[in-house]
Amino acid sequence: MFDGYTTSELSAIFAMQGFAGLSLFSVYVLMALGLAIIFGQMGVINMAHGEFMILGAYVTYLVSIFFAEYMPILFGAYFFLAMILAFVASGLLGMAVEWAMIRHLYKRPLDTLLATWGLSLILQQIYRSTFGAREVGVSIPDWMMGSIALTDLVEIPINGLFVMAVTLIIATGVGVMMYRSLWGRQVRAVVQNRTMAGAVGIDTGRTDRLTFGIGCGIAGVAGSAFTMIGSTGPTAGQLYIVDTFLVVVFGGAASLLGTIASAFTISQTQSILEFFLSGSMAKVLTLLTVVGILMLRPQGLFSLKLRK
Amino acid sequence: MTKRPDTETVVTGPSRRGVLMGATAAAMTASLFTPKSLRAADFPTAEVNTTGLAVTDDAVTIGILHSITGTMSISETGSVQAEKLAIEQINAQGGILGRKIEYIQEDGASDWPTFAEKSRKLLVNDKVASVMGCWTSASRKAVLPVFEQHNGFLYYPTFYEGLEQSPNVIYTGQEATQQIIAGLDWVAKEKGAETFYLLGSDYIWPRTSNKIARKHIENFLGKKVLGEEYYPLGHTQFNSVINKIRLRKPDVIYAIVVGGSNVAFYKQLKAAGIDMTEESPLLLTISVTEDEIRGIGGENIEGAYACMKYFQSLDNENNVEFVSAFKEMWGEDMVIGDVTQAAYLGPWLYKAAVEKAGSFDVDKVREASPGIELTTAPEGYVKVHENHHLWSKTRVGRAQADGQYEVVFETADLVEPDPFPEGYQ
Amino acid sequence: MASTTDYLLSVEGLTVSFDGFRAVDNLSFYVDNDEIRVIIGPNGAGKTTVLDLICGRTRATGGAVQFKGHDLLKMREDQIVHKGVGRKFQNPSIYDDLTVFENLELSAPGSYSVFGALAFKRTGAIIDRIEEIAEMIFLSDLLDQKAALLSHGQKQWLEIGMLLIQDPELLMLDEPVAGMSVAERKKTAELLNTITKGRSVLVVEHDMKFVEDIAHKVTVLHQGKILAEGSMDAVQANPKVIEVYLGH
Amino acid sequence: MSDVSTLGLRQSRLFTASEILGYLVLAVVIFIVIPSALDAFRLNLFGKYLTYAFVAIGLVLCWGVGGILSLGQGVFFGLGGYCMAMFLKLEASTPENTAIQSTPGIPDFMDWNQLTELPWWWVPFNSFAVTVFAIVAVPMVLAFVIGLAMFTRRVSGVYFAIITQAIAAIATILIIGQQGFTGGVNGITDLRTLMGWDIRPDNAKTILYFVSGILLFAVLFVAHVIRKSKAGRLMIAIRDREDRVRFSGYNVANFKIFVFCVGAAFAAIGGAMFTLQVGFISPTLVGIVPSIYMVIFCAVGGRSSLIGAVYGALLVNWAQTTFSESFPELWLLAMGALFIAVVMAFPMGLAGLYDDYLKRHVDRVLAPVDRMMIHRAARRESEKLSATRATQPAE
Repeated sequence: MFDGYTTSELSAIFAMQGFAGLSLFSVYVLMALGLAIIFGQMGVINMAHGEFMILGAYVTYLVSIFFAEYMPILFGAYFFLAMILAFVASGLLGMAVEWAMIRHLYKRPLDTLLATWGLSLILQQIYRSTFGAREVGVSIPDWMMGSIALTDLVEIPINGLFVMAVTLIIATGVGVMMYRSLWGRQVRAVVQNRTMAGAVGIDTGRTDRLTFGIGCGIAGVAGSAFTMIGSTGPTAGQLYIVDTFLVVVFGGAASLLGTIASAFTISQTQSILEFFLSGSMAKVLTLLTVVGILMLRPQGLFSLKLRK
Repeated sequence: MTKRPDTETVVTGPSRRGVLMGATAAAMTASLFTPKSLRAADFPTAEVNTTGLAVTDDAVTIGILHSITGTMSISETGSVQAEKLAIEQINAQGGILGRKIEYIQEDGASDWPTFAEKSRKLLVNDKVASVMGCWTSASRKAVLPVFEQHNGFLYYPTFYEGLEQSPNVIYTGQEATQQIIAGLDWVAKEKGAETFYLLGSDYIWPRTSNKIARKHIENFLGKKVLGEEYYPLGHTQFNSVINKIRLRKPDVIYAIVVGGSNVAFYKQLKAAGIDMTEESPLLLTISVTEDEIRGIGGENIEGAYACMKYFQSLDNENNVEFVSAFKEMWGEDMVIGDVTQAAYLGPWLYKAAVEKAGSFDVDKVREASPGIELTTAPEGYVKVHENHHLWSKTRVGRAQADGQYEVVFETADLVEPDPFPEGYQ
Repeated sequence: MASTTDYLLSVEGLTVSFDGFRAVDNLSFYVDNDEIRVIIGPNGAGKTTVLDLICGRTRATGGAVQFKGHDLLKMREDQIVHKGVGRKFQNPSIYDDLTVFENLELSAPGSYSVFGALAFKRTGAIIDRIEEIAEMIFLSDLLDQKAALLSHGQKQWLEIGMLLIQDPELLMLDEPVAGMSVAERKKTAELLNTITKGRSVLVVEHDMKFVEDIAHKVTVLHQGKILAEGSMDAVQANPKVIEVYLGH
Repeated sequence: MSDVSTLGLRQSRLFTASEILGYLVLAVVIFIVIPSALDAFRLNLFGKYLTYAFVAIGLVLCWGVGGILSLGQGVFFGLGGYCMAMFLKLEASTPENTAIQSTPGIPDFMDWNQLTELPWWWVPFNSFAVTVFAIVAVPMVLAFVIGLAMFTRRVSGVYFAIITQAIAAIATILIIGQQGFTGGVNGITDLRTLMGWDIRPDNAKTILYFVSGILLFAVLFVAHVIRKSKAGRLMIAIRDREDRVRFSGYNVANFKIFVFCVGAAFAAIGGAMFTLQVGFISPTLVGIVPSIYMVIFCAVGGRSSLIGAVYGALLVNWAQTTFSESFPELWLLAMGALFIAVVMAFPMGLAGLYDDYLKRHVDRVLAPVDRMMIHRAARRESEKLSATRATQPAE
């Protein structure tokens, strides 16, 4: 397995694969955080999650064009504004969708799957009609596309670091909001006992809308970040949806920490396997492992053992 | 056969004037200014259409069958646009045998059974005289039995893996050897490449192409392949393979990554500090046209080499006209890739074949097709081979930051299509 | 060892913890043949959890539960049922989409396997048995009614009927009169008195009046542990019990 | 205690008058209306739609009746299709037809992938009997293994749905990745004859349409019998109150495994017919997207109605074809709106519409017929039932 590599190469392998795993980890966390809120906390199976991400990517694209056109001097910094706008756009769309559709379906979680699937078809077509069927190229500021050479062999991509930083900020932000803010308390109250939460004066409808909106908004930020590493097209969102659900489910749907731990486990497994096997087989093995573990531990990696 | 003396096998392409007049004046242009137009009255419908195709005294209906929804619509949109442009130009010149081309467009929806369904609809229900369509090999394989059963005629635009030669298909793109061999020879000779790393999306075209590439590298060039890898279609994380490449230090990365994966691959390659302009390693691809670069971003792929038969930057009169007509019809920001150009050839080749045969009957068109020449093709002179593929040149282009290729090499002669290459099986 | 087999049900050292919280803590008690045992205790004392542990709904962390010499902790729910343990839930747990008749039919013993159920045909004996039970639970006239349409009390009776038709040796009832009107409660007490003949019953109940009516012996739980055990009078006089119930 | 004559009324009837009417109408639609109204091409399309109805019927049992939502039915549909395709491909790959290959006599895609002999697990598919057996058995074995692993571990609801979705993803990647054995992303194409009978001409497609129709009714009958048996009632009970069923002494997992296997077998039969109708099979039938569509057929039909499932499959597919032919650029909007509308406004689908608006009238008309049937059956059953009575009537 390690034939033909020198020791220094081996250590470089591990360093770089470790970093590759970490970038994959950040990607998974970004994809999954929004869904962990929507699916884990609200029980809504949002099949249009990928399309909310792509909305964020398109917003980033528009902002990049705007900056290139009108404020070329500030182009290096457009990304930060783009991420905020992506959050706002996806979040607002999410709240609208919650109001029009999702709130009527809380008692039928499996039906949310079908309805949001319909929504995803509609969004894809809207993107296609608006931006064209082709992928759009989002130009990334130069400073973000370079890399830092640590040694001859080990180079760390800056956009990887950037994605990691974004992930860290958002994950911390969500954690703080969830466990420290009034909204977080309200969300958790509504999740645990909707009737009682309503009875003690929480506007459950508003809380739901806000929660769904924030979940979608985070998806938008993820989409914005992914323009650095992936493609932006009408159907690109579908690439992410299965992996995203698996990460959330594997982590134990109700636990944010679980989501992060599961993203870590899956990404490291995949990136290690990818190095020694071909890409396709690595993917198959990773998925099989996850499914296998889920069969042994259906409640996911991190879930409270609850009194029924 | 009712072959008229004035029907030549060499057909003029779009007249410059017709193009400049634009789409709106097309019909008028055709009748007034195009000297070579044939009059339908000279070709009575009963004679030129003996098999009940959708051909009337003043129109012939053909089908356009591509994915305009689903993942493949990213790639196939360009083909649809090129075909529509060609149809419009042909109509402006008076159509085929004096008949205007009308088309029925169907959506294959990136789903192979849907392609089969729609092709059957076009052939059986609409009785279209021919079909411009398909992009992926899978969609072509799905419709092939339908075309053979109902004796339809398909113009297929994509470069593909070869290993096929259907009497009901004209392959206007390159089969694998046409695209691969000259490029590898060039990179070995001009760039002194000794070692190669083969990489691709996981399906038949990249695998077959890499098989041919490997045979050529090892058996004919006597060089070395350091690794060969495939990733699922739609895969977006390439850091691991980039690490492997970095460790193996090949002279050439031979990449056949397609679709959305493409964008991820090149962005990550760039971000990982592999600067393709330094050419160590050098990247050679057969799957990135100008169309794909739009998604990837020119700055992310600058310095990579692509091996195609057509680049938008080709400097010849035909191409300049074609590019400006395309942009006029579809917008200034459009780019044109290899397959788009090949799709553009379809209607023109069909026109030539029908007029050579003097009939729309599929059997006669088929018989007339080999030997058809187009001097007006944007890629330059092409000719239909006995095996239904095109003779065409192979070119190597170097990607520029503006998303265009600079042509750095082209074969001196047309390369013979060889869908079943000996020694590469 | 002798003690564990003499009783119909013996619970020894039963413990379960949820993420470190011990809902039931080293609990031991014994139920005799034909005994009606009531478990009482304040909210959160672990009463329902004890029933869940015995019938296999929750997995114990430690201890032993012996029923007629079988180790119940090692069995699945359906196997425990086959040994003769029946369980009624706190909220009426019936099949809303099926008729009363079908509810009872599905609860009747026999044809437990998939292919048995596929090949099952109603016999006169089963129809008679169902009608007999329906009579006992006051639902004779409603046999063809969808269960969803029953009143809350009727649903409770239906579930009791579904247990009766199983004919278990140990019947476990979780708050059988909760949410019932006074009249319904009286009828239920009568019902329980007739059906408990010839079997042991383990009841979790809050309604002290009702407990007094039926209990042979009372076990008081508090924070997962036994606080007191004995006759109703003795327990009511127990200062620790008074402290727990009235102390705060 | 009831007297002998009412005893018969208690016997569960396999068919009510309105159910018989429902099946008769469906039979008229499938065997008379559609074939006489459509040309060969459209009929062939409906033949393809019918194959999806098999999956939808299986989903009614799994999901509508049993509460198990599988987003991986495409895997079973595909397995059935692939088994059939393997047989047809071997038949098409005679040494004469494949003389151009380096290894004549093996399927073309194997030759392209440098295989020089048939893999051992392809060999049994030379036999039609083995193939027919495998079409049903292979998916059932897979369903059994998945079911055993999941249901005994009590994976249910959304979790089960997402895991089956992952399995669909795995299956697609595997099929595409192992293209030397499976034909890869192209699938197994260019199938010509079934035991010498050319499946490509229009009249063959018409015959296949009727074969599909007949098989569909066979499958409907099996599903109906299951639905009406005690096992069927238990599935509903499990869907609504899984715990209660356990505490009535049933091993719930076994029933779920059973119904999941039945659903898989139905899907596989549909898949095999699909291969025959369309002439090829490909991984696009296996993945997540087709699997979700299959659930949508079932939802549009009314998730717990067997007949509804058939109409649902026909309607959604017909709508898709029609929309996409009329508005090739915008048909997705219409489909998306249709799905949302069904979920939001008609959660019980076509069957729900029928229940709300038509059922009353139909029942009123049929009431005398039904009474007659009941009494006739009651008289017959009473004799038998009183013989099985444990005690003599009290009087």
